[in-house]
Amino acid sequence: MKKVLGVALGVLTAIGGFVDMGDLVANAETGARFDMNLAWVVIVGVVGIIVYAEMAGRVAALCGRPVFDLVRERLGPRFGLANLLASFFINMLTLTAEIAGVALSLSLVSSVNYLFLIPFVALLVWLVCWRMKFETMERVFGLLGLCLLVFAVTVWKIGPDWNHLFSDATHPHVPHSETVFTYAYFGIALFGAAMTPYEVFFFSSGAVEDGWTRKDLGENKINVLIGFPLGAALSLAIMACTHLLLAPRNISVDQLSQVALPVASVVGRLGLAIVIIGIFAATFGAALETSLSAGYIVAQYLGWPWGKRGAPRTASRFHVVILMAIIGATLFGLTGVDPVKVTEYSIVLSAAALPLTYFPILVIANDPRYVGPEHTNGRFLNALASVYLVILLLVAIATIPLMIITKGGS
Amino acid sequence: MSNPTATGRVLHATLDLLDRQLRDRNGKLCGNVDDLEITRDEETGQMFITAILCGPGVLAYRMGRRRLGRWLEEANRRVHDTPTHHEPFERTRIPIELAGQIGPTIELAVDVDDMATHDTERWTLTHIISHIPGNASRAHQ
Amino acid sequence: MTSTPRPRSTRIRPVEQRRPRRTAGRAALALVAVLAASCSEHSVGPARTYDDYERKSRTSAEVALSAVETVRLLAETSSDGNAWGAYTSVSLSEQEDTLAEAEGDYASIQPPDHRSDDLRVKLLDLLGTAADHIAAVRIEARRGNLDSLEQVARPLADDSAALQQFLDSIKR
Amino acid sequence: MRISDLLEYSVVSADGARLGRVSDVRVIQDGPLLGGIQAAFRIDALVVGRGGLAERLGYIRGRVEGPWALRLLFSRLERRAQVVAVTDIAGWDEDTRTIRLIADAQRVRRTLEI
Repeated sequence: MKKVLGVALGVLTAIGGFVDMGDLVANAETGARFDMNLAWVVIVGVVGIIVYAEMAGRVAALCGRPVFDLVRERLGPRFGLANLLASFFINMLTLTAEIAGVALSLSLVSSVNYLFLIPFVALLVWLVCWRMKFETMERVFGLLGLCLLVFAVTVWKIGPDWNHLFSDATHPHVPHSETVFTYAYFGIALFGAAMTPYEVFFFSSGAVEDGWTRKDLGENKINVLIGFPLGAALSLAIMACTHLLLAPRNISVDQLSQVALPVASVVGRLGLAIVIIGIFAATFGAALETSLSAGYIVAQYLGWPWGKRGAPRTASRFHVVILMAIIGATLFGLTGVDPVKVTEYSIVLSAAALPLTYFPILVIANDPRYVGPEHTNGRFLNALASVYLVILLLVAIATIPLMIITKGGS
Repeated sequence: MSNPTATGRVLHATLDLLDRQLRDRNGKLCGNVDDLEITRDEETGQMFITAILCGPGVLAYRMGRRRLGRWLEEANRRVHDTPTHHEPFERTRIPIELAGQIGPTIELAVDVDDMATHDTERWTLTHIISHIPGNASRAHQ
Repeated sequence: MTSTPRPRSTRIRPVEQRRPRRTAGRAALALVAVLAASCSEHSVGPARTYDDYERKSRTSAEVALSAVETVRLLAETSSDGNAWGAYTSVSLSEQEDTLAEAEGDYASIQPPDHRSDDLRVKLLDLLGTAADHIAAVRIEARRGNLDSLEQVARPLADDSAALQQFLDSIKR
Repeated sequence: MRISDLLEYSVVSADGARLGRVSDVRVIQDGPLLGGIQAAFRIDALVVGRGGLAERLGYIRGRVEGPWALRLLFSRLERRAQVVAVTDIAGWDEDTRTIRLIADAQRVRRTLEI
């Protein structure tokens, strides 16, 4: 019974933890601009993260090696360093976006300018990284993130023509008001939001922190196979909300507050309260994950002690990196950069950096010296993962040119 | 060429040793294999891998920053003037026979405090982390 | 820790020179530069031809329409008691800022010819009116009169229709 | 010497054919006992190839099996590497960073199979 509860809790955590500032922004924007024409990308993205996160979790459980450790081992120190610098930079953008997201959600209940709230939020994030138990942290924010289910309620209350909605999503086309380039650009943004590399950094490091072993392989599979698709369903609900309510009014989403507007208008005050709690939890949880990821990747590349399982003094450099990352993101956020723009860039650049991180995972998951001969990838998984590797490469090649052609999607 | 399968285990240095995670005798993470020392016997022409090298300067050296790497190593040697050892002891050099298990991680019969990879850990601990309250206790349940 | 018996030293000495490989670093720098450039670039740059100016007018009008419609929906939602003061007033300020920025950016574009002047006058007029109406809603919201927001926001329906008409009047 | 130095050497056969750069060394742990603990790590052969990523992934040497497409590509690249026994080395040239072999290219050529 206790075991079942644990697994259920893990799945719920995975659902709530799936959505972050990137998913909120990307799904809401595309729903308002492209209707459901990009919904398929969310599906493609979630299958990708399922495939690769499962591998990363399995490798972590079987040989105790988290992702960035493997990155250096397989790619060598030079490529590894390039990957580290790129990932760290993107991670900083993401952290900035998440901290700003938390501050924005708090400003919607306090009417204090979000810039004033940023330092306060950063302090909270750091305190949790410093003091809160890993498991508690994961659970609290993952479960609170479930408040975002109110988006699904909103869609249901709007009562759309489901057949119509479904056929819209399954018969995608480029809308008249958009070009192929902007369509592709936002497709990449959605893909990057679903497959953000920090998710696997955090997921695999978390598996090591939780002390996963061979026995936890089942839980790994369930978390990934049930939690992530439900998380993706949540993303689609956000997209459907803005598609149904904002697109007909010619509203384009460029503020986080607009993401909550459909919920307020359909479900009412309580709905608004729930969705803001959800946004707070999702962005706060992601701020924690990205802060920790900054520490994880640097420490793992250099072989330092890492992790928040022990006291901070047993992993002092790791905690210093986290502290620096939070301070850096805070200062960047305080310059008044547009949080929504930062989010967009972070997810699009994530998409460009994906192959560097996912390729080593795929090789190691096939290496019997790490996972043992009986736990290497099966044929089907390998076929799927190979297809994704090609997609990741294509996306990576296309990203920067598209960014320049579309002037950042405008 | 001797038959590789006849005796002893076969390893490939870049594949099985370089960049692997190191653990000290207490299981603490203590850097990666940044480089390997090769020693050649003049008479027989035989070559051996004699030590695992690790430390900030070592990695810089390996990545092509030869001068910077050597400077860092030298600086480290001067700062830590082998207080606890009678024989000259290099903090970036772990004799290979002290490497126990060689797998996804390599376990060393060494204490982290004797390794150069741990110096910055100690520095950040004494200068930053130990000044922040709550650094010594594990996270709350 | 034991010391190793080291075989006699070798005459192979480390190699001194090596071409530094800084391609990765350069690529990263270039990327950051591209990013910085695209971040700082406003959605509206200089316009050289009428078509160009028209396209930029279109973008500005779309931004304004989005802001106007957001405010209308906000006002409606608040009047129905579905939102609270902080949410409404913060959201309203955001939209007001968005519109003001769009207006400022648009005003700063040099119109390339006389035909463009007409567009400019027309759209700036629309943007100005909409901005005034949004400000009125914001003022009312800050006073805590959420119930009457829908009433105050009523003129925005005309602004919306006018912007829509403007968009229809210029080619896609 | 460090392995990072060795990895910068090119290998040239007696007849002057360039075989490529040292990309790995094969080690057999059968040397004399070190400090009474374990056998010394004797370098038995140099893996000579073009360097690059393929030779780090271990598709042949590490018996990594999948995925099929990667295996096909990388084991092919890895197979292009050759194995040169240490006993075949005639001399070292530090200035040009080359290792000369005692035999002609045809005679030393051994592919990487384990």
